[in-house]
Amino acid sequence: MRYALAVYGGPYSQQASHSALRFADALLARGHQLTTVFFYHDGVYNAANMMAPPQDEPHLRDRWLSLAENHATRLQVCVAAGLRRGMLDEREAARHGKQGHTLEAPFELTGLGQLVEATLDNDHLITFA
Amino acid sequence: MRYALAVYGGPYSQQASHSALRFADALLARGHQLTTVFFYHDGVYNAANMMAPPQDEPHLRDRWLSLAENHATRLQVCVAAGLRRGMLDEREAARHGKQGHTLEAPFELTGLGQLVEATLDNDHLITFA
Amino acid sequence: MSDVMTAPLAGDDAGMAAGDLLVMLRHGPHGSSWLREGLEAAMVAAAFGREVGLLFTGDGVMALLEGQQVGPLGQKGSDNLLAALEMYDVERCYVDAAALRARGLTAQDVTLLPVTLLEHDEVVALTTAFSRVLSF
Amino acid sequence: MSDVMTAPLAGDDAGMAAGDLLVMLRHGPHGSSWLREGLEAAMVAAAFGREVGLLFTGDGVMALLEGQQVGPLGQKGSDNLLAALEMYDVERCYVDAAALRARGLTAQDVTLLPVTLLEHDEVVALTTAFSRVLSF
Amino acid sequence: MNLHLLNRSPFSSRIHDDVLNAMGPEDQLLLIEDGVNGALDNAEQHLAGLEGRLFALREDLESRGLLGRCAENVIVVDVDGFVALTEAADKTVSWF
Amino acid sequence: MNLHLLNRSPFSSRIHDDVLNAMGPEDQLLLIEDGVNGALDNAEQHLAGLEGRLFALREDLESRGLLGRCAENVIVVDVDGFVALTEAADKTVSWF
Repeated sequence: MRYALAVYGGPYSQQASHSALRFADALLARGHQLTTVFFYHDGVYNAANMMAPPQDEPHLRDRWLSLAENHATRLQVCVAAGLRRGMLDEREAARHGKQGHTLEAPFELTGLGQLVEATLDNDHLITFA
Repeated sequence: MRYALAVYGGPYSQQASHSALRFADALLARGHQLTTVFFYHDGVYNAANMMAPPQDEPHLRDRWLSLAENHATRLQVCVAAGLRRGMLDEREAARHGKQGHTLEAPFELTGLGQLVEATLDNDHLITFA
Repeated sequence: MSDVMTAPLAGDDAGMAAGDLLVMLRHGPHGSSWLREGLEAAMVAAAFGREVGLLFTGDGVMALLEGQQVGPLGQKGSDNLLAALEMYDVERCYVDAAALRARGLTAQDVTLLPVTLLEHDEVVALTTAFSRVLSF
Repeated sequence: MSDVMTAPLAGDDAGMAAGDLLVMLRHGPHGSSWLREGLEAAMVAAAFGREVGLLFTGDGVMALLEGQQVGPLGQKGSDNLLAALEMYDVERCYVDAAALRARGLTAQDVTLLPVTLLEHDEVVALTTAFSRVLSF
Repeated sequence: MNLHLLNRSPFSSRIHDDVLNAMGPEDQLLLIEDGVNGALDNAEQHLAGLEGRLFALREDLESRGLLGRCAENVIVVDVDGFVALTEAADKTVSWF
Repeated sequence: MNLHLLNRSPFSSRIHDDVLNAMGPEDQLLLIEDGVNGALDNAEQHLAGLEGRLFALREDLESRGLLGRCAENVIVVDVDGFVALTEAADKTVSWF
């Protein structure tokens, strides 16, 4: 079956990211497909490219990256929720006159329409908040 | 009297930042001093220098900046909470091999000891979470 | 206001038209961004041509009280978004009657939108009738 | 385990030694970072030579159950921090007896730390006896 | 005398029992943010025994359309009054 | 049949009433994260009427030291079983 996940919880603050990553591993192990993870609310901070957790804690962004690399899962970040919280890719940073950027591929800034599509065009959408 | 504030809530997710800023204005208007605002938990995201809210919403980081400029309030961000969430100044970014930075003066990365000092060395500490 | 629902329901979707996406709103205005973020998701889904329903439950029922204002820093509540719902063709708006009662409110208090009050069996029928549920 | 408190208390700080900072822990391990962040604040305060107290209340009492483990991604709970408390000279650890009872737990269940159980009047005396309270 | 600050709705949170358990007979409670839902009549059961010591923040009531819906025993203060309450207290304890 | 996911403790949140109100007679409830506190004996009052339909996630019970403390009516599943529950459901509804 085709799954999508929605992640609303901030990394290292709520367990949501950990739960979603664990669920992702389990659904893939059962032979399902994970097409999309959509990040909304404080979940957008999962994409932070400056994230620097202690060595003895899981690196959540790196865990998302390996999902994208190994299973072609799309990592979509709500642009409206991201911009106000400071999650900008190169293009948005330039557009807002900021140097540098905080979000990069395989994470992509997308509209909320992608959450609607992920919800309706997969067999299951599971939300972790 | 000397006041300090602790802010634990993330900007644009919880009302904590709005409440703290409003309280700051009111205590200053009553002739008190606001020595320190300490950001911890998701409060560290208040320092995000890429924050780009819509024009018709309050710009929370700019509001903190004017507190620091007009009232010499120190804006201290817990370094341990900040690093894992991707809030790095130039020095920490270099130390972690990252390009750019997400936090800059007047915000400063400090140890949790500054929260203890702010709590005990002011007449009042008020927490907004 | 509960006139849409007259036939007895038994936990199935009898009497409840099918829909694509039910957005459940559980938080009030101002305290957090959940309510606005949920309403925005509902509007986008409607703009994409999907059949959308809104269920106000928990503290989400507080969103429907009139007289709301911007906050002290000029931050918006949710009333401007509610006013835009009709423009986006989001017309199926429901309120959990139990949540309303728990807060001492009645149908007369929820005036910002035309809504249908639902009792337990009807809430169950609603969540059954929609293909997907997103909660905020 | 409630032997520290024997004299009757009437909402003042009779029988409760003064202290600098009371850290109130209201969340259990793993679900959020509140518990770890609160414990770290307490340790830092103790390392700075301040007289620190810990009050476990609400779901914070769950932090004291034995048998905790790392999470499925290797993420830590709070037991390693609790084990370090003594090293930091955080010796005044209290548990809200009402919170314990509400969860069906007893003094025998909270084994990770030597703690003193406090009833209502004693909790009030505790929050009075410390100069400042930080809650997490 | 301690001032307690509470920002959670009594209809969604169970924190109110813990707050009351920690409050001494002179302590005051100020409801802010979503906590002002506790100023509604139906919330009285969750905040009993605070006659004369239960406050709610005017700005947060107003922005939610609740100013005219407060129970009689709730004392409404604006943010200036909030600062005044902290001035008079030995310390402030936040609940969230 | 819908699967409901709940991640809040019944001792700190009042969300459980809303969850039960939205659950049909065949719906299932899975407790995850801090929601597994609802598997303790004393939480039964908050989750009544779910015989055979109340599940709790093993990994979250284990990491909290709660695996040996579950009420008898709670069915423990691991994360593989969690996926299986979603497979069998028409859809999943998250409560937080």
